[in-house]
Amino acid sequence: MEVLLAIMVGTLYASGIYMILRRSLVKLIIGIILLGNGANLLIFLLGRIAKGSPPIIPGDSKVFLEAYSDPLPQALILTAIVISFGLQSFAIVLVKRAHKVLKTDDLDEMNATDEYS
Amino acid sequence: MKNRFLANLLLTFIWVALTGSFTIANILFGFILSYFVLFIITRGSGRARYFKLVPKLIGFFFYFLYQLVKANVQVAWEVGTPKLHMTPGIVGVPLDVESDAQITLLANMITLTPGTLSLDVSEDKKVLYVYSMYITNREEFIRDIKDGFEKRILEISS
Amino acid sequence: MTLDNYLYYIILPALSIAILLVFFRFFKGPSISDRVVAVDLLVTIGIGVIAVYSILSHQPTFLDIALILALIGFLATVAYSFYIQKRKDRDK
Amino acid sequence: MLSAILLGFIFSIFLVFAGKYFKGKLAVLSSLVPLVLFLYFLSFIPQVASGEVIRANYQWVPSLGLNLDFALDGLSLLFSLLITGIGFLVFAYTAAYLKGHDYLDRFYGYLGMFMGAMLGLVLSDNLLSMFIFWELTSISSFFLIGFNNTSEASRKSAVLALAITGSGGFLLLAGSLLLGGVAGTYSISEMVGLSDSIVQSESYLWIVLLIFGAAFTKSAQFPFHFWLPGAMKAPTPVSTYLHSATMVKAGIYLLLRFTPVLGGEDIWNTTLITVGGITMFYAAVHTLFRTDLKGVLAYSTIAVLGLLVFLIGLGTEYALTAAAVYIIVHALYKATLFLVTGIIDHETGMRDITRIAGLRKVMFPVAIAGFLAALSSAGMPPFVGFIGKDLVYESTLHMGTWSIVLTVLAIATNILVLYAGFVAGIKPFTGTLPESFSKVHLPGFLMWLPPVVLAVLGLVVGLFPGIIDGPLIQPVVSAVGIDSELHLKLWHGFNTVLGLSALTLAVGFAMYFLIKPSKSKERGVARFDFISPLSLITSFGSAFRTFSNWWTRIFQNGFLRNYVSTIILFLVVLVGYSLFSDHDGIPIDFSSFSRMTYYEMIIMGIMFLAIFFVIGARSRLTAVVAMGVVGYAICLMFVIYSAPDLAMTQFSIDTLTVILFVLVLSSLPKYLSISDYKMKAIDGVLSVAFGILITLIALEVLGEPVNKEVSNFYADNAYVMAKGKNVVNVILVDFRGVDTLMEISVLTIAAIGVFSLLKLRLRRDDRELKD
Amino acid sequence: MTDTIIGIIATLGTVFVLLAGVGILRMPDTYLRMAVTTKAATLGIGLILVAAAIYFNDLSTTTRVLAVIIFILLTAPVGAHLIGKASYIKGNKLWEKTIMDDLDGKYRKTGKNISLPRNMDHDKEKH
Amino acid sequence: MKTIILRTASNYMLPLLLVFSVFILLRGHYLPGGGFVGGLIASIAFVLHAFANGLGDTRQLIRFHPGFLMPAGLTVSFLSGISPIIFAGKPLMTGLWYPHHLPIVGNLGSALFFDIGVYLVVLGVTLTIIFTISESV
Amino acid sequence: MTEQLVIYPLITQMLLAIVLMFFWSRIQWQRVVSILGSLINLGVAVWLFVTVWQGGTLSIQAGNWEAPFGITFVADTFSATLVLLTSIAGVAVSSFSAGSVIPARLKFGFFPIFHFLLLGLNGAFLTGDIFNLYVWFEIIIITSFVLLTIGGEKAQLEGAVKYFTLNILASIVFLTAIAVLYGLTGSLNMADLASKVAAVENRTLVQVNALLFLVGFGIKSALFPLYFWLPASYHTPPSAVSAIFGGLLTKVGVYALIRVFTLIFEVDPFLENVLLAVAVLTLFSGAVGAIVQNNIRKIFSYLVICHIGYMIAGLGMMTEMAITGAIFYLIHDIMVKTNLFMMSGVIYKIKANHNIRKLGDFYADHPKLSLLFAIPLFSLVGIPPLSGFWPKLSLISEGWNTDNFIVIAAIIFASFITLFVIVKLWGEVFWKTGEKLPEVRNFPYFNKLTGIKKAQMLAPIIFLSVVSLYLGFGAGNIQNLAERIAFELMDNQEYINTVLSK
Ligand code: NA
Ligand code: NA
Repeated sequence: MEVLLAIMVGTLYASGIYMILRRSLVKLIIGIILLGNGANLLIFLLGRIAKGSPPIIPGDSKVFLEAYSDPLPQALILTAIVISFGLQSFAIVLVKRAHKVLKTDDLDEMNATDEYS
Repeated sequence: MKNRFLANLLLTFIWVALTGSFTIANILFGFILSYFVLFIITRGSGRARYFKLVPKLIGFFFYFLYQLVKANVQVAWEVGTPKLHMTPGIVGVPLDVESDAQITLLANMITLTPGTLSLDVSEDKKVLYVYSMYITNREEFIRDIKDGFEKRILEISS
Repeated sequence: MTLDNYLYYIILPALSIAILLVFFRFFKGPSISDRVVAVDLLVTIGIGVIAVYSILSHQPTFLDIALILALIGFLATVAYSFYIQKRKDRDK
Repeated sequence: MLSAILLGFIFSIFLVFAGKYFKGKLAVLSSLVPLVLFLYFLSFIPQVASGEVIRANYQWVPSLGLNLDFALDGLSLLFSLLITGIGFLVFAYTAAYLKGHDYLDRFYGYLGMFMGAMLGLVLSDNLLSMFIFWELTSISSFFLIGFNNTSEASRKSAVLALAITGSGGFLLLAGSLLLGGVAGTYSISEMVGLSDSIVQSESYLWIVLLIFGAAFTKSAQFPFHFWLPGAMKAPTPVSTYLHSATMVKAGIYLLLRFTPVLGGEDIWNTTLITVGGITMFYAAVHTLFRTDLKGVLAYSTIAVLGLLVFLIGLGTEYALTAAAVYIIVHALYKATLFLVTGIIDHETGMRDITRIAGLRKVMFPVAIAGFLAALSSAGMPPFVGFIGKDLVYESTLHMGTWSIVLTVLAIATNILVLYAGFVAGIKPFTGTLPESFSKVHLPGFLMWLPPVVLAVLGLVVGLFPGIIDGPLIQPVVSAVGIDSELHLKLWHGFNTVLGLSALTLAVGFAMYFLIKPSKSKERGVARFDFISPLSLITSFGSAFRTFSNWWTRIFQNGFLRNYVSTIILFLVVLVGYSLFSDHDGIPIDFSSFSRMTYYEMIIMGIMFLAIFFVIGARSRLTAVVAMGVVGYAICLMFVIYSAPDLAMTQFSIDTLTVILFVLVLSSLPKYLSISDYKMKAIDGVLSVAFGILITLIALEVLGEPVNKEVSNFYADNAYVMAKGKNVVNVILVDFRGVDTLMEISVLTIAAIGVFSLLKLRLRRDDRELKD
Repeated sequence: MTDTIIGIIATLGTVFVLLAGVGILRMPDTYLRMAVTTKAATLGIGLILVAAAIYFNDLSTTTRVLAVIIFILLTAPVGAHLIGKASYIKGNKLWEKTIMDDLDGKYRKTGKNISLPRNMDHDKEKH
Repeated sequence: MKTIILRTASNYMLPLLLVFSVFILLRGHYLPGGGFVGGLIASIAFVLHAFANGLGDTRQLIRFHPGFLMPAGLTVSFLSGISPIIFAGKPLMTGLWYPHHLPIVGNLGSALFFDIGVYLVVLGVTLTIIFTISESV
Repeated sequence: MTEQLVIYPLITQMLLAIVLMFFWSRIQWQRVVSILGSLINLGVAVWLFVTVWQGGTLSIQAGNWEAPFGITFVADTFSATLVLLTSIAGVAVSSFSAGSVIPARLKFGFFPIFHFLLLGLNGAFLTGDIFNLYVWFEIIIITSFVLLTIGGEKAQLEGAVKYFTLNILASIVFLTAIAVLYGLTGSLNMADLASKVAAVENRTLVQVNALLFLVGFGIKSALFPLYFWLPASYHTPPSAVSAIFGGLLTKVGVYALIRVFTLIFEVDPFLENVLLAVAVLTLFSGAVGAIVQNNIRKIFSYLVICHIGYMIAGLGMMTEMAITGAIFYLIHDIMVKTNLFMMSGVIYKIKANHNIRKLGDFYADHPKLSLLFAIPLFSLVGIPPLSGFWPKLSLISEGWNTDNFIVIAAIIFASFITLFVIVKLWGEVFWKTGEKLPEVRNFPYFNKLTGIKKAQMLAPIIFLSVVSLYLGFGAGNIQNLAERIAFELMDNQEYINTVLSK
């Protein structure tokens, strides 16, 4: 299974970068989201995956009696997801503003700040 | 009516606490038990409405289930057979129900049964536009709805 | 045949097929509404899959996710239809 | 001794604050500063002459080996006296020369700073502290050259001078550090003892080349000489002080200082002789074609600097003695000539030699000074210049096989230097006074006395060479590492040298009378400017600028996609190389992986398809909806792989993102698909390579052993210690609560950002950045 | 016994879900797809959830299952209504065999692009 | 969107979702949920309300600017994070626990307040972002 | 409980940020609170620094969970120094912002965000946990996004799009690196990772992981060829923002690189070559870029890039002395670059222009200011004995000792170009007779400002200039400090023992 998941992660990374390279503001954001998902899944995968054993101590017991999946990557990803949400919201608004002020969606036309003044 | 319902719930809770068993069956049993107890101890028409309502509600529920299953089967046949037999259309159903809640309930009931779909309510809340897969006759379709869901909604909510 | 096996070999595959069918509609479109309907249906079937999976793994915890799916998936649909109503015919 | 050096700096810092009040009399009084120092150094002559080295040590950055170690030996003393002595005259002269100038305080400030730096340079026994002072002289020179800062020519010259001497400074730094590393010490006196091992070390060549680089740039040797004529843009006192008497001699000082450490090797001597020889001849010839008085003097200064390097290169007892003498000679007469030129400039407002004449009639004392200095520069007996020139010929003649060539070179140079001296010191005063100069008059004594003093000193020293021989020259020569029995004499009897001197004078006089400076000649030689080092360096400069432009454009080209591709390419190449280079394959342990189930495959399959759908979507909303599907698939994956909290969060966030998109989408532009197929293909290859790399890394990591120490701790203690059963939540609010606290801070900041981005509408007045 | 009941209920639910899947694929227009499918799934999923509730047979699970079902019943029809209305406004074509359309002209009088508030805040826009 | 169906439904769902969000918040220490998801659900409740009734109504409902919830929530989390420094001389984020077991909540400790802070911040953030965006479309 | 001291700088900044949020639109209060708070924070930082200097490394375990299980905060000399520098820059920029940032921006959260940024920086310097470092980095980038875009002018937005994308990319790479690290070791505590990474048998993967960190932090540090976001954006926001960016943002990347490559990963020959090549090209590209610019802030931006090369060169050579040089340069650079961007802000307030071709007359009109500005300018060049000079001693001599001649050449080249560029700038801006610049309507010209505003802008420049002068003339002390830091970094046992309380 891990093989498939690893390929999935690679696909997310590849498609994320590909979308970022597409010159379009909207695609840029989509690319960033895809990349973020890829990174989260990578943490998840490399923390090793396990099926059907959520890291929740059951019922009345005080410790795990059976196998449990690693909770730490999950906590990390949670943090990462939330942070990316903050960044994405900002990005979406930034793109909206940039489009409105700069009047273009073509990133190739946004090169005035790299011009010499 | 609200008091009755609350009393009913309270009694249920007491029952559950007494028996100490928090299973769904026990709670259901407690509810029915206390309902009957309340039914027995209550007199007067004003207070009796709660006890008329509950059976209607249950009736409504089963009517809805019936419609749901019936329509699902109808759709199953439609989907499962190679040919398409639909005669779809959008019909404006004049409304007798008035409050927003009633309209919403009616519209949702109609939508929830497969094959029909509430598209919109007119600005003056007098007409409900319903999309349906099988319309042979506008009046018949309207009557179905008015005698079916709308009548029952009016019963339970007024 | 135990319940687990039944769920695993019959029910879950059937749901999977349903998902594939719906996904195919998502692919085909053709209108954005069709896709939204498809996604909405996907989420709904997802709830079912989660329910079956929670039985299979004996973890009622997963049902909580179903709860969230039911609540929040709706909001996405609201948002889509909000957008469809709002936007101009730029998109085609 | 530190206070002696610091005095100059303190003086200039004082001026920063008291500048407003610094006018007239005070300026004159300020010349007491160098005077006091001069007398102070003078007092050391007996001790130094007896071979003593006076030392003073102060700690600064001991761990770097950098301490303020000062040592006063013959060489330092000679330079210290020049710096303070000429400094005194220049300070006094300036008070009159720049009288009433708005920025007199600044000027004195820079002068004071320069003097301090120069003293520090010649007194340092620590290589690094010497470097520090070296750089400070360049900087103060920069400010002085650029003193007339509204003139573009001044600014350009200042920048050019600093660029050349500054780069030399960096070479000195590198050389010093290398030398210090090889020697194990930065103490110059200690290095003398380690000379043998330094010379034999592998780094010797590097050291010598770097030190040469420093010395040649500072002392304006060919081909780095061109900054010096430019530096003449500075007010004349500066030219006198820095660009003739002292600062340009710092390179000479450096070479002399390191002769006992690095000298004696072929590479040392040959290079110095060659460079010095070329410089002196090249510059001397140039004096023929100048009509600006300061230009003439500048080139003749370069010629003398070349001569000094040449002499150090010869490295014999004679040559080094000659060098020591020539330093004094040159300081005396060239300073005089500059001061004289300054007076002419100041009074007539011009320096064009073709138009200035007859000034003796209006400024006789100045004419005397010019005349005396010119004769000294010509090497006429009994001027000190004669002694110097004698020693030069003496040393070239003793050079065996090469002696003829070297002597001829020396003679030619001396002839031309003579010519230059005459042009600058005599020509302005002879002939008839033009009508336009009728109102020209002798300036105040503050201006004419310093040149006269210097010129007379040249005569006095020539007559009585003993004044400098024992007290100054011998200690210099011994400081340079030579036990000399040679004594200065005016008269050596009739010998070859005298003949050569006579020849020099004769030809020189002839040239002076036959060849007149003229504009046409100047223009004529200007036609060859394009091959001059200056124009070469200038065109190299502009070529470099073009290159810089190109290089900067290549990378900072304004296209975000290029930035991203470059970064990813860098990553892929680097990581790919590392991953593939080390062993024959990438070990992936497939056996450790779990079994694939159909439902996982279906979820993955849907996710793959949805991703491709996102990529290929033609409409924004379709892409967003497809993104939603990708998110929901991930959510399902989290369910399957036992991460309910993640599933919930992923789902909620995904939905919220969709809502955000939907809210802004209608105000967003069309969904562009602009790239052509070629771009798509290139980007596709790069992206896929990146994706494959990540996949391979992931698979390889999965084959590694697992360490679950930390997560087991969480699992074991979640309830027992932290009283929670949802371990993920316990981690979030307890074990790693700090992460969460910061995560909600990130959210808050993002929200503020969104708020200000959308709500803050600057008024039209504020539209352009005002803060 | 319980297992059998669970099996039967789950099977029923799955059948409905499958029907929805086939329906959404087969139906010729957006409205038909919605009408046929969206809520067929509701019934199906409801049944599957009931099966889960029976399986776990404890209060907290059952309440949760009930909550899910209630949520679905509450939200699904509203969602369908919204998409349906949106599709109609957007101008999704009705299937050619549609026999009547009482809504015809209701929205399109104002032109092709129905004028809708640009702002979610439509109440505010009035004043 | 002008539809009474959505409006009515949303009016019923708002309290339901809010209660549900608090439920998710409180049980987070034991079962999936917690301040983050809780806050999201709460904000979704308001967003839904805003979709159906317009932003003005929702603003009236909340009365104060949702942005205020951000510093408020941060304060709660921050204080519960540094309370061990102030009250117990222990490092920040050290759990402080009320010794007795409480219904629903379970163990009452600083972690719960921390999670409440998270809830408030998430609610404030989401509402601020969404309200701001829809106001400026 | 001296260990508590480690997080006091964080607590003060967070408190400030929250309090300032409550003062949302009362900008006069915000100014006062921010400056006073920054001063208090400086006091705390000094206290921390002195304590660490005297008593050695401190560490505290958040949540009282012993390392490596909780999140550790560590203040070794390196961290304490950087926190101190951040606080110094913080005080300066806080005051400068109070004086220079227009009210419209202040009303939209400038100060709270600014203190969040300082919080992020301090957190990044103090944390001993690699994932926590990621979180601090995120605080830093989100605050920098907001500060970069606040006001939303055209250039700001355009720069921000690039800045945003590339910094997000850096975060993703960083996160990827953390994933691999966790997958290999199962730990996140940096002290713990030191031994765990060393124990990993698959060295290829360790190297790959190190390279991922290099690229992730390299983007943040603006190394070649990863620096593109910097010249595209640093000249677009208000000067106060540029100041804190120019001084500290890239440096936190450098800090992370140094930390990670001294504590967690060892620099093998391949990495060494990569680092050195990158350093050389960074020095080169930054220098070459600075030559061709005319906008003051763009010149400084390229010099920011260029000078990062020194530090990376020091890291690449990986000897104690080279690290010493890198650290000294880091200290110097933070102070000077912050000051220079503030300086450019004052020039802008006076002339309403950033173009050196158009500027001029500064020396004639403002001699005292010119003299003041000369201090950071020539410190940057490293005119001895000013601060920029000292680290080059260590770097060049280590270059000789390790036979890295190209590195020496690059260092000298970069120093030379810096000299040239600054001298040119001096000539153009200070010496030249400038163009008559058109009066900008309603521009808050410097001389129209109140005395307090002027003081708020100039005081920090004087303050930082004095600090840089101290760095130069008191180089002995700074060198000692840098040496101690380098020693602690190279011999990380004290760090590890303190954290893991062995
Ligand atoms: Na339906
Ligand atoms: Na229906």
